Amino acid sequence: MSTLTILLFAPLLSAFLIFLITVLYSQTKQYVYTFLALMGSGLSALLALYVSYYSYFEKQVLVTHLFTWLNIGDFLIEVTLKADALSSFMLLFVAPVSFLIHVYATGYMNNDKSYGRFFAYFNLFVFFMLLLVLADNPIVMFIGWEGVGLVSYALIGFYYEDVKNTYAGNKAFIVNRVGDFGFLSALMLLFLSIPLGGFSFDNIFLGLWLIDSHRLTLIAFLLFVGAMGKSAQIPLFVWLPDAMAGPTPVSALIHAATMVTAGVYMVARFAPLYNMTPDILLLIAYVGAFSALFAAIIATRQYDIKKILAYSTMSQLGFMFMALGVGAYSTALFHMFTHAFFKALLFMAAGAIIVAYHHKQDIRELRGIRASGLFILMLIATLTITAIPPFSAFFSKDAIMSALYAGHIEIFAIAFVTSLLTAFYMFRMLFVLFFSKSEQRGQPTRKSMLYPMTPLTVLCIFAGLLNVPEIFSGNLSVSHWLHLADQSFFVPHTQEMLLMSLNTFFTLAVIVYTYKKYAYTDAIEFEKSDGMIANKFYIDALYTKTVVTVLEKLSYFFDKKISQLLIDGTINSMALVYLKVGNLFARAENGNVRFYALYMLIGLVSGFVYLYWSLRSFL
Amino acid sequence: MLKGYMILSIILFSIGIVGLISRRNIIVMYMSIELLLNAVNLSLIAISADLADSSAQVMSLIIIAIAASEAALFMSLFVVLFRNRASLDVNLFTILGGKE
Amino acid sequence: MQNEILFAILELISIISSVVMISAHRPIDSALSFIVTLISIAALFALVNATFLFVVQIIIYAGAILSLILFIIMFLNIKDENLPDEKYKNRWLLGTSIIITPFSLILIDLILRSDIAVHALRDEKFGTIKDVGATLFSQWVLPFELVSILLLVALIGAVTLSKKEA
Amino acid sequence: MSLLIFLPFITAIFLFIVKMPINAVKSIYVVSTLCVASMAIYLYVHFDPNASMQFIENHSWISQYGINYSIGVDGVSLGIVMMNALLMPLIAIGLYKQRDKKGYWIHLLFVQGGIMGAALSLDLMLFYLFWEVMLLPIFFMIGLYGYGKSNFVAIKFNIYTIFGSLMMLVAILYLAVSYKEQFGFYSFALDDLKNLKLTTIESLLVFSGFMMAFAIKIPIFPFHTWLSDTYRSAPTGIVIVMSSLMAKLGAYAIWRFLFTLFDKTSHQLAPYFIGIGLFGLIFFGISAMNQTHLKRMFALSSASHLSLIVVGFFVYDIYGLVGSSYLIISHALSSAALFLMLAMMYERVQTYTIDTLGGIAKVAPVFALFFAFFALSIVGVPLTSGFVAEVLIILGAFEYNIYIGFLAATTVLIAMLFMFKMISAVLYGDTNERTKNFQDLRAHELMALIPLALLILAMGIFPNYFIKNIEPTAKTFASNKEVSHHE
Repeated sequence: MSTLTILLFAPLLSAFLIFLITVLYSQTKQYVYTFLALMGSGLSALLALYVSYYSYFEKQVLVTHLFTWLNIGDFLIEVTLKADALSSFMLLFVAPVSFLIHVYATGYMNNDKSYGRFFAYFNLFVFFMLLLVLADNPIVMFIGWEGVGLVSYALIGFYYEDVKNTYAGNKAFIVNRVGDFGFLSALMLLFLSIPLGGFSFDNIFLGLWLIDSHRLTLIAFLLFVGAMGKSAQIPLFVWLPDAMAGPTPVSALIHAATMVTAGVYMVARFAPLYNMTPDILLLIAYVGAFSALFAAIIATRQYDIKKILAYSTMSQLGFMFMALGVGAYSTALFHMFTHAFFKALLFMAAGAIIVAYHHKQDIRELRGIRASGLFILMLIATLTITAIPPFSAFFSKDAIMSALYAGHIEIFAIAFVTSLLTAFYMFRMLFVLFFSKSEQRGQPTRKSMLYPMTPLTVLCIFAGLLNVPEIFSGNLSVSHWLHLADQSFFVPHTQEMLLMSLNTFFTLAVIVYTYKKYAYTDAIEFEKSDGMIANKFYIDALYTKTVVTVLEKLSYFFDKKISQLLIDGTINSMALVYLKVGNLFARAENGNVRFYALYMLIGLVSGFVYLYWSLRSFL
Repeated sequence: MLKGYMILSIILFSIGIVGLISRRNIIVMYMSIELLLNAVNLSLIAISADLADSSAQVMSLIIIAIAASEAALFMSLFVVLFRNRASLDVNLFTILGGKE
Repeated sequence: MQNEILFAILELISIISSVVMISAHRPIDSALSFIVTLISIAALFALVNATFLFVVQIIIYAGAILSLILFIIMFLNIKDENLPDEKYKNRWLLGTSIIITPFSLILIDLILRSDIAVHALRDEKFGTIKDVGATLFSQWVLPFELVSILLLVALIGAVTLSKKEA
Repeated sequence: MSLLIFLPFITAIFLFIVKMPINAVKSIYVVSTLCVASMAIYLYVHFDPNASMQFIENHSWISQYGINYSIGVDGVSLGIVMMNALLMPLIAIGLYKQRDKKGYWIHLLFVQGGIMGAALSLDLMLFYLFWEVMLLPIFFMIGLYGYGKSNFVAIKFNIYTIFGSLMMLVAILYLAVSYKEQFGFYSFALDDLKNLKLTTIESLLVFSGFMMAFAIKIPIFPFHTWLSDTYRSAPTGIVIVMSSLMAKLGAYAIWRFLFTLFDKTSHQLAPYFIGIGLFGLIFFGISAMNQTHLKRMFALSSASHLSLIVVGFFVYDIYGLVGSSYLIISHALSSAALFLMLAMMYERVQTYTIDTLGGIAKVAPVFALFFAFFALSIVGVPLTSGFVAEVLIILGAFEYNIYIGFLAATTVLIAMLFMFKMISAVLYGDTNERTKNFQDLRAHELMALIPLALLILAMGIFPNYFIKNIEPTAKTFASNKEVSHHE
């Protein structure tokens, strides 16, 4: 049993055991589940730390070959786990954050009647996520990719007594599958295009230069469609806000820290391919930019605490895609890294508030809560997301900004506006929640929910140190470790300093403005909850109109009109004609012997005439 | 003259068939049948005279006997049918059609 | 020549009377005209010296059967409302005649084309009772006996049928 | 081998003659089908993937017309044989408490024998015979034990299929007669008829004759209108047989007979059938969206997948062939399981209408789990066998033509359109009057479902083990293609 095998299968095993116990003995005590769930994710978290340590310092690649999945024709798919730098980097935050959220969830889900089921899904999710990360070839990666989507579907609809939740799950899965459609098509095309046998990432990148450039562009585009679906970018973002129907730990883990970033990971994984298709890279940058801006605008008019966070996730993912789009892969990954921490922390804090205040989620109803511990956590996370130095996201976001500045100034402008908007809506939420004349008191937060937040807070503050840019006499250690096919940008140090200061200054200005507007005022009450922005620019309605309604009409048309009316109608009317003809003949057989004699006579006479005609030559 | 006999026989036979098929009155139908038999008899006799062979005459004799027995049956049929339906219309007797 | 004229007259009579027979509305009319047909046919028999058959035709057909029919018609006391309402009788007759015409024409044509001769062969004995009887009881014994059985069966059948509520 | 075919017949006749209580009938049914299953497993274990046709048996039968009893198995038919042998006992185990009519089980045995015979026979006449033997019990079962307008439906079904079969019979006879003209003696054996030289028009016509029978049976567009009515009215056993075995047999026959006999014609016509298949895939999938009757919905969903199978076959390369064969097996498993579960559900709530259900997951979590699992396996999520098959077919389609590939890839979207909505409506939500006393799965029902679930998972996780039995056969066909392309 190699390290990677245990790392991968520990969560699966615990998921399976929990599942078995849930099915067999419904009276099991809760601590059994807790123990199993934490064992599974904890073990893989520990091993993940070990693996990334190994990779970072020893510069070694761990490989484990499990079995041959498929070998038919040239299509050889080996299930091989491979922890290269990129995978190790992903492991570094995926597994530990998962573990922390597991711990948090034991508090959040305490005494829930589906406690066991929840952790079975949760561990299963970790398994699929690790499979996605560790996969050595795109097909296995796709299995993990679909698997996380599936578990996400199950978890969004976790409270299935309300059918609406399951519809949100359906929406998530279906939209994701639209992306998967692109992903799968891209993989198939890619396989057929590369001349070498085998389908591992190494093989693919070796054969890339042989592929026709049009074909390559198409493949790159389709891959990006997959990423769009998973990472909630325009136009496939509609599922993410609805996905908040799941329990908050789910939102924290799946829809903030890990799964949604899989798209970014995938694009980074295919970096050599994307470097050969600059058009698609530009497209990615623009899609990311518009998604970020779009989400940020919508977030300014949201009132559901989780939805605000969901849109901010989408916006941050947009930042990552911008970075990817200009070829700054490791920068994007680094932002993903920090994002995992602060977004998980935000969600956890939000979850704690929700639990403490009787499952209210509307910030207008939650005004003026008093919870100093949570406030500090929230504040740190919010400062991080707005990229105030020296919090970690400052480093990651600043790297993105300078890359954009060096590459595409118009995208930089969008990103700049977006980051100001981010500050606005995040602090709007914070001020409305905590700075109010009214006062609310909730139940105290459980310890098991608070403890996991602490390390995350620490990471929020200090994780930036891992990739300090040159300008602060750092050495970009993460970027060097990842060793991706980054494109290089050069921005003079003076300009960069200027950028940073400007950025920080404007952000602080926005925070002050927000404070004036929302703290200790009722401005939030006067905002209108209709109009373009609050209704998400009617995108949902548009999709309903164009896709759903059309499909339903089409379904009706196919089934009722074509199948039943046209084809069945034709066949039935054929049968009817037979029946009619049969009736006609039956009428002739009316039981009246006279008529029978007439028929006989007619037959006789015609026979006679025929004979006479044909034999006339003999006469 | 033989040809004349044959032609007459044919004409009578045709008339008999026309009567048999066209009429709904069962008594007329019966008489049409008798006409058919007579037409045949006529041709038989003509041929027998032509060949000077009396076998054909015997044959027509037998036909006449059969006609007689037929007559007996028909008469009783008339009685029964008329008693049941009070009509001589054959269209009323369409049990063969199976529609009742 | 005399025979030919007689034949023509009888021919006409039989055809006309049979046409009347099939087209008359009331059965009594048809029956009466049928008697005329039968008698003219009997006369035609006589014309070719089939004297025995002539007698038999007169006695059995015109005498027995036709009187039986008349008797039945009167016995049943058929009124006009008992008769079938034959609205399309004439059409039917016309239609059927048209259908049958080719049949008759073809047969007549064939007869006319055929080479059956008109022998004037006259055997004195021909057609007498003795002659017919000799043939009947020498070559045709079995059919004769069978016909007798048939008559018996018909007799019993007639009785059974007309029995009330058999 | 022959025992595989005739044991069901013998048992059926035995059950028919001997009077016994219904439980004994069921037990004998189970024992007999389990015997068949174990023989089939024996066959599978001793199957040599690299040999082409094996376990061949040959007996002369009607020798003056060259009709022989000749059977054999290769990688193509192995799947159908295995499915037939495995599903039949599971039907009885799953429905043990239902269906107290002796005739039901006797008919099922007949169907099993017929399908087995049709899948194994290498003689066209024999094939036709078994093909018909399989149909008649189905006709009777729909009429006798069906729901709704079962008589009408039974006759509709029968007319459809008999029409197809007659076309096939004519085609078979034509082949035999032209064989006599060319070689001097009659033969119905597949191997002999392969050598037949036919003109283009002739082979086109004969091909259409065969295809008509298969197309109706599968069914592909536009011969599908018998399908949803029949599925709705037919009793469960027959629905399982039809969707899991009979339809698959039609697809199998395309490979076995059409590709063997009319290699060239198949290639010429392949684009049309791929088109029809793709159209059917989308058409049926979209049609299923608005269905309110569960069985109808699954009927259309089956049709959608079967269209995909047809596409896979006519794409005619190794990926498509293997993928389609794999989909035949995996879809047989999933749909059999789903229809079994539908029957169990019907027993409990007496309805198939989606709107009247809901909240089953709350009262019967195990049922919900299995139901969702099988539904997802139809959608083809990874780790289930359907995923492997779909990937291969899509790969084959892409190799054939990139646009065809895209259309075939829509299969990952099509099934979801209705499946997820259905799952939400049936399993989730709150309970209502009908479903609040929904009883969870009983032991014998679990016994029937667990093997299916395990098999689906095993085939999804370790596909290579199963595929290596199909691959060599597919390879020979796919390499034929190379040859005929170069000609």
